[in-house]
Amino acid sequence: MTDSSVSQPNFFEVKKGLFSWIFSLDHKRIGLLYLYSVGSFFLVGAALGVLMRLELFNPGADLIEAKTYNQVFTLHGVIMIFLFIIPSIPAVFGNFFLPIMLGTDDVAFPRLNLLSWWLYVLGALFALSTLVFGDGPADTGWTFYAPYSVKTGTNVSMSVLAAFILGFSSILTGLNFIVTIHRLRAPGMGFNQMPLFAWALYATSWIQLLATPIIGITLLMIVAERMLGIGLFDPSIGGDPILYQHLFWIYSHPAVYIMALPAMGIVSEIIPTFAQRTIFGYKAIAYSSLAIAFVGYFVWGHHMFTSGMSGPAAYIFSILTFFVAIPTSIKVFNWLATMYKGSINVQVPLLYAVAFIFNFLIGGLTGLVVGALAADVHLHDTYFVVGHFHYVMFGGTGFAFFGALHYWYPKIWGKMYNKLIANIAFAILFIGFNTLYFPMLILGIKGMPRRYYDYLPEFHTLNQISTVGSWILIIGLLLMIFNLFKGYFSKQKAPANPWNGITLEWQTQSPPTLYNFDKAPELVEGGPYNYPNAMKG
Amino acid sequence: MSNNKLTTDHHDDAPHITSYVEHFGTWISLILLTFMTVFISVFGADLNTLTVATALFIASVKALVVAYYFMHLKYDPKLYKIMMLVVMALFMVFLIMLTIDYLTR
Amino acid sequence: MEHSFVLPNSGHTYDAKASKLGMWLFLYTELLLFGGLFIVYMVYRSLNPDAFLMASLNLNVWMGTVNTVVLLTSSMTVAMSITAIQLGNSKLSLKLLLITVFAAVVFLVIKYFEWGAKIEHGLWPGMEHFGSLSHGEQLYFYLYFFMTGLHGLHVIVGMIFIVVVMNKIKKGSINKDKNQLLENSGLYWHLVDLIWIYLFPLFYLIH
Amino acid sequence: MNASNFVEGVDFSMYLILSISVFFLVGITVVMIYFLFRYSKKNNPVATNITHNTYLEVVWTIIPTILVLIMFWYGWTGYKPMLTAPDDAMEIDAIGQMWKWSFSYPDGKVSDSLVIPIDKPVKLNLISKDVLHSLFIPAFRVKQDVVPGKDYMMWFTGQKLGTYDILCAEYCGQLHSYMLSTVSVVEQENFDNWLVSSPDTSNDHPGLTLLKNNACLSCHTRDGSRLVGPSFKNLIGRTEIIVRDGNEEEIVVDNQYIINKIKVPSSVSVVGYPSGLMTPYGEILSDDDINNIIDYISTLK
Ligand code: HEA
Ligand code: HEA
Ligand code: HEC
Ligand code: CUA
Ligand SMILES: [Cu+2]
Repeated sequence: MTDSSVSQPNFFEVKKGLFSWIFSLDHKRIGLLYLYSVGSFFLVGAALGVLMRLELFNPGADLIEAKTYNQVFTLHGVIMIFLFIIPSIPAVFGNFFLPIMLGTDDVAFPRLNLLSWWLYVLGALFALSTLVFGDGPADTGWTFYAPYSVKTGTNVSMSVLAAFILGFSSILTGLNFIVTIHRLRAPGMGFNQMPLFAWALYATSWIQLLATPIIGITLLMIVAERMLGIGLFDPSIGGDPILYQHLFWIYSHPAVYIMALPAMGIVSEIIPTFAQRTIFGYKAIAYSSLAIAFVGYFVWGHHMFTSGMSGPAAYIFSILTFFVAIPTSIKVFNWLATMYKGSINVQVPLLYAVAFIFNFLIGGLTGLVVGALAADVHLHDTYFVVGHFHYVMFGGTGFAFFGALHYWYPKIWGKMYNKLIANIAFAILFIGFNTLYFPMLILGIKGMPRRYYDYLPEFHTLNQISTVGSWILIIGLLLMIFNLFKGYFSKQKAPANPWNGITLEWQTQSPPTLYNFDKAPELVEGGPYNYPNAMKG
Repeated sequence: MSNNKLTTDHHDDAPHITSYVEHFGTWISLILLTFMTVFISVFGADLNTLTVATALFIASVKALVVAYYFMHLKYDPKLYKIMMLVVMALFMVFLIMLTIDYLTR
Repeated sequence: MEHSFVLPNSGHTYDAKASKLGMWLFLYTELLLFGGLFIVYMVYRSLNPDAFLMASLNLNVWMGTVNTVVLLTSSMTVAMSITAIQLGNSKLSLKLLLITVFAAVVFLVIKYFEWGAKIEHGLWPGMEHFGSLSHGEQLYFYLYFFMTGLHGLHVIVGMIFIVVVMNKIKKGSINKDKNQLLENSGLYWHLVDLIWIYLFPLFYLIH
Repeated sequence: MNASNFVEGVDFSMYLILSISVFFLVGITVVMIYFLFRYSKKNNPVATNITHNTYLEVVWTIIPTILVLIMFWYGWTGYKPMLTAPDDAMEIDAIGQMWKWSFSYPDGKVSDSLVIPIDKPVKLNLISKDVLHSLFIPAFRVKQDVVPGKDYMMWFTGQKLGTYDILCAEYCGQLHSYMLSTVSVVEQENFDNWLVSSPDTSNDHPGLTLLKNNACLSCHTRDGSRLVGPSFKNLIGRTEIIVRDGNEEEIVVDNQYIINKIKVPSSVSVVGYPSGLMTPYGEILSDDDINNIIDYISTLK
């Protein structure tokens, strides 16, 4: 449907008022609820990140105390992982667009969907309550390694319970998506006619479903030890702290693919739309998501190469780690091939997608470095790892998130942002990002350990460059946010399909109506990206 | 209502109704297995390390019976069996990887 | 719902199959939740085989056996209650569910006495006698309390689930044609049983 | 000459993968940017739908597979020798505790920093008294977690004279970033001399020496400021609120209280401080030692 017919009230207009939002069963509203909450927590987490950078500008104690610093990076990690990046793309854009892209009017369990959001809010309250209650936020690192997490006096139990609750929120979202994909595809849309974003979410959801409970129970064991004295990881009675690490990473490694796969799904949407041609290797991209999800379960040990795990186990984890890189590289090459002989319309969303590929390459390739046993012995728990994961998480998923925001912005709000400012913001963001994190890779190679409040003088210059990068990043980010807000208040309406996309969300009006479609959506013949205006290849 | 739904994953729509007798039979076999495992453990102590294996084996048979008959897996579409299999396989691989670590420390 | 136009694949219409699929998926997470504990159990038992054996002697095999039988029976009665409702016999279905809930209570009461006996013997973490146990035995009891405790919690949740379902049967909103919720409560209850099937040999039958 | 015998293996695997990475990064980026211009809307108004190309896809699956196998191989070969120490290695206990390293030599010498003879394999038995630590010598490219309750080891041969940093690489609490030490690689004869030299018995109070050697001062200050635990200044005679057996009570600190606190810290906890952080010292400090400590603390007014 385009706006040619009499347009129905859109989902913003049907009902108004706070309660019509926070108790809404509409997947689009829930998606936006997630957007606002996830976005706010991102800013909180980011501010904490900048605070750390300021402290690290010079060696020695300047701004905050050692203990505070430790609490800051823990809270930063917890917020960024559990409150920002894991829910980011699936819960925001997955909620909003999965049903529309499948040609249906909601997810399979709308009420469960709302419950997920409420659980998310509850978990967030738990996490932030540590600022006020007890002896302050946990100071353990987001990994909560035993036995320190059991011994410290800070409010670990609350943070851990928060992660537990957030885990269940994430599980329920995943469950909802799997059922939605199995049951609610438009008539005629087989699995192989689904948009790749849906495929990515499908693989992601399975990870959420099958990995998250393991960390749930592990964190409960930490709570039990702190509150009831049930010391399952207590070394003084023969408990094994390394077992804790195993259980933690059995979840937390697959979790990094919860963060990465949806981002890859976004990129797989953006590139064909702006290249105006079909995606190259649809099946390879779709199935490699499943392959990554599957193999990703069996590589957790690469976080523990120096923990005292046995040699043979280390070899096996190392080689499996390398195998996950292969489906990932297949995706990268497919995206590249999709640009080949396209008719490329260079717009902001595409720039974010291209930046995603660049940053993710750095992140992924540094991942290979730490995946090698010998190199990891030197690089483990240094800033190299910090650089690696910010490149994949922020440079990858974060940039994909921003890209999705710019891509679907006109669809969600029916408005358009200022493209020039968006381009400038992008450029600043990109430069700032790389100035911030590239020095960390070098710092790591030089041997600066992470979670260090203070450092040796030889690391000074690089830390300063990095901190300066964070300032540039702030400017870019604020400009981007400002521009998006401004666009929202502009009077001009955006067309229903500004990018000439052909997946189903571009067939409805912008913003969509309450039930998404008022006429059965028409599937594109020959696959979801078969652009009718392109030549046959 | 529900027949509007897409049924790509499921073929037959008429639900299978398990008879009371079948449930009762299932129960009998489960009880027998329970007594068997208790018997082996209490009186068959000389099996030594094998007791763990037999106990777990019997438990797995019981679990299978519960899943297949009580939980209706036997009459469910293939998808459910595949999913169950994948979940179990996943868990087994976790165990195997951990065993590798602990046995070779 | 004032759809001017209803999609054939709407998420707002009742869909028993979706509901069943959703329930199964939830059961998988539950399985893996306990799976984490089974992993811990496996590791510690393989590190302390003798201590686990010693500690398990404190458990009463007969109570465990009785509880196993109780749970298995209750599993049968929920399964039968589904058959009953599918055949249109809500009354019988309700009766069978009542037996199930009753069995659940029996299970919990027996568990209560078992735990009580342990605590009386000073086997609760932090008690004096507990401190004199060997390390492996302490680990065993930590696991025992944690796992059976969590399982007990699931029994309670399952009971509540079934009671809710019974209410709906009474009101008629669960009936011959629309009974997926009952089936789901049954699935949940079987899961509780399934986990116990493993807990029982792992804690009671080490010899 | 490299600083240690592991530098070569580690650096080779690291730089090999980094070079392959740079190759792919640059290559892919250049191609991507080229495509953006060459196939822009202006230069290529009509796109071509190419759905796949089996030949190409096989190629770009196989090449990375081969490459990662090579990466794995060199990672492994660089790592494998770290697992088994040679039999003739000199054994030293490396003890990590919040937030101090100490090294205990076979004939009883204990030192805050590590001194080793050049070209001689050294095996460190890693012991943790409280939580996880990780002994990291960047120059040697070695790192191994120190896990309480487990006896792990690490080994290496120092091959170049000099002094290098030892860092703690596993987060271990408040002063993790100050848990530093050094390793000095010296000539064999210097090492022998150092080993027999008695630690410079300065005119420190013996109690103070004990406090320093047992890392008490990483949690307790002598000047009244707060660190992790209460300061030792004015400790004796101070009125405090403590928790004993779950009940709060007000006490006046006396010698008996301190002895008890040092031996079984978990028996009482001071309100306002994290309980459970301090480890028992009953088996490490003799009664004489404790008396010396108390004697010294009583001078802190
Ligand atoms: C979005 C999140 C994300 C993603 C996608 C990844 C992806 C990968 N990660 Fe990362 N990782 C983290 C988040 C992520 N990681 C986090 C948060 C941590 C730290 C946690 C903590 O301790 O706090 C971490 C830590 C971490 C470690 C532990 C380091 C240590 O602590 O010592 C390792 C070790 O192997 C690792 C490896 C990898 C690998 C091999 C990949 C691969 O999947 C990457 C694959 C991608 C590519 C390889 C690029 C594309 C390929 C090509 C263009 C083709 C050319 C390629 C070849 C020649 C093969 N990661
Ligand atoms: C998605 C995940 C994510 C993201 C986006 C970020 C973003 C940032 N992180 Fe991240 N970081 C983690 C996840 C993430 N981090 C994790 C998991 C850890 C490990 C924790 C642990 O060790 O346990 C970590 C650890 C970590 C460290 C290492 C700490 C240590 O080991 O000692 C550092 C140090 O510099 C750092 C810095 C930053 C910075 C500067 C940003 C910035 O890029 C943030 C970008 C934002 C801005 C530039 C500002 C935005 C604008 C505003 C906020 C408005 C201005 C505000 C006011 C005026 C109040 N992070
Ligand atoms: C890892 C940190 C840490 C180390 C190392 C440590 N302590 Fe403590 N200590 C604490 C903390 C925290 C408290 C207060 C909380 C409590 O009661 O446990 C404390 C309390 C005390 C008290 C009681 C103080 C009071 O005000 O009542 C004494 C005495 C003491 N420590 C002595 C020592 C001695 C002697 C050593 C070394 C041999 C030592 N501590 C090492 C953390 C430490
Ligand atoms: Cu010791 Cu960090
Ligand atoms: Cu990982």
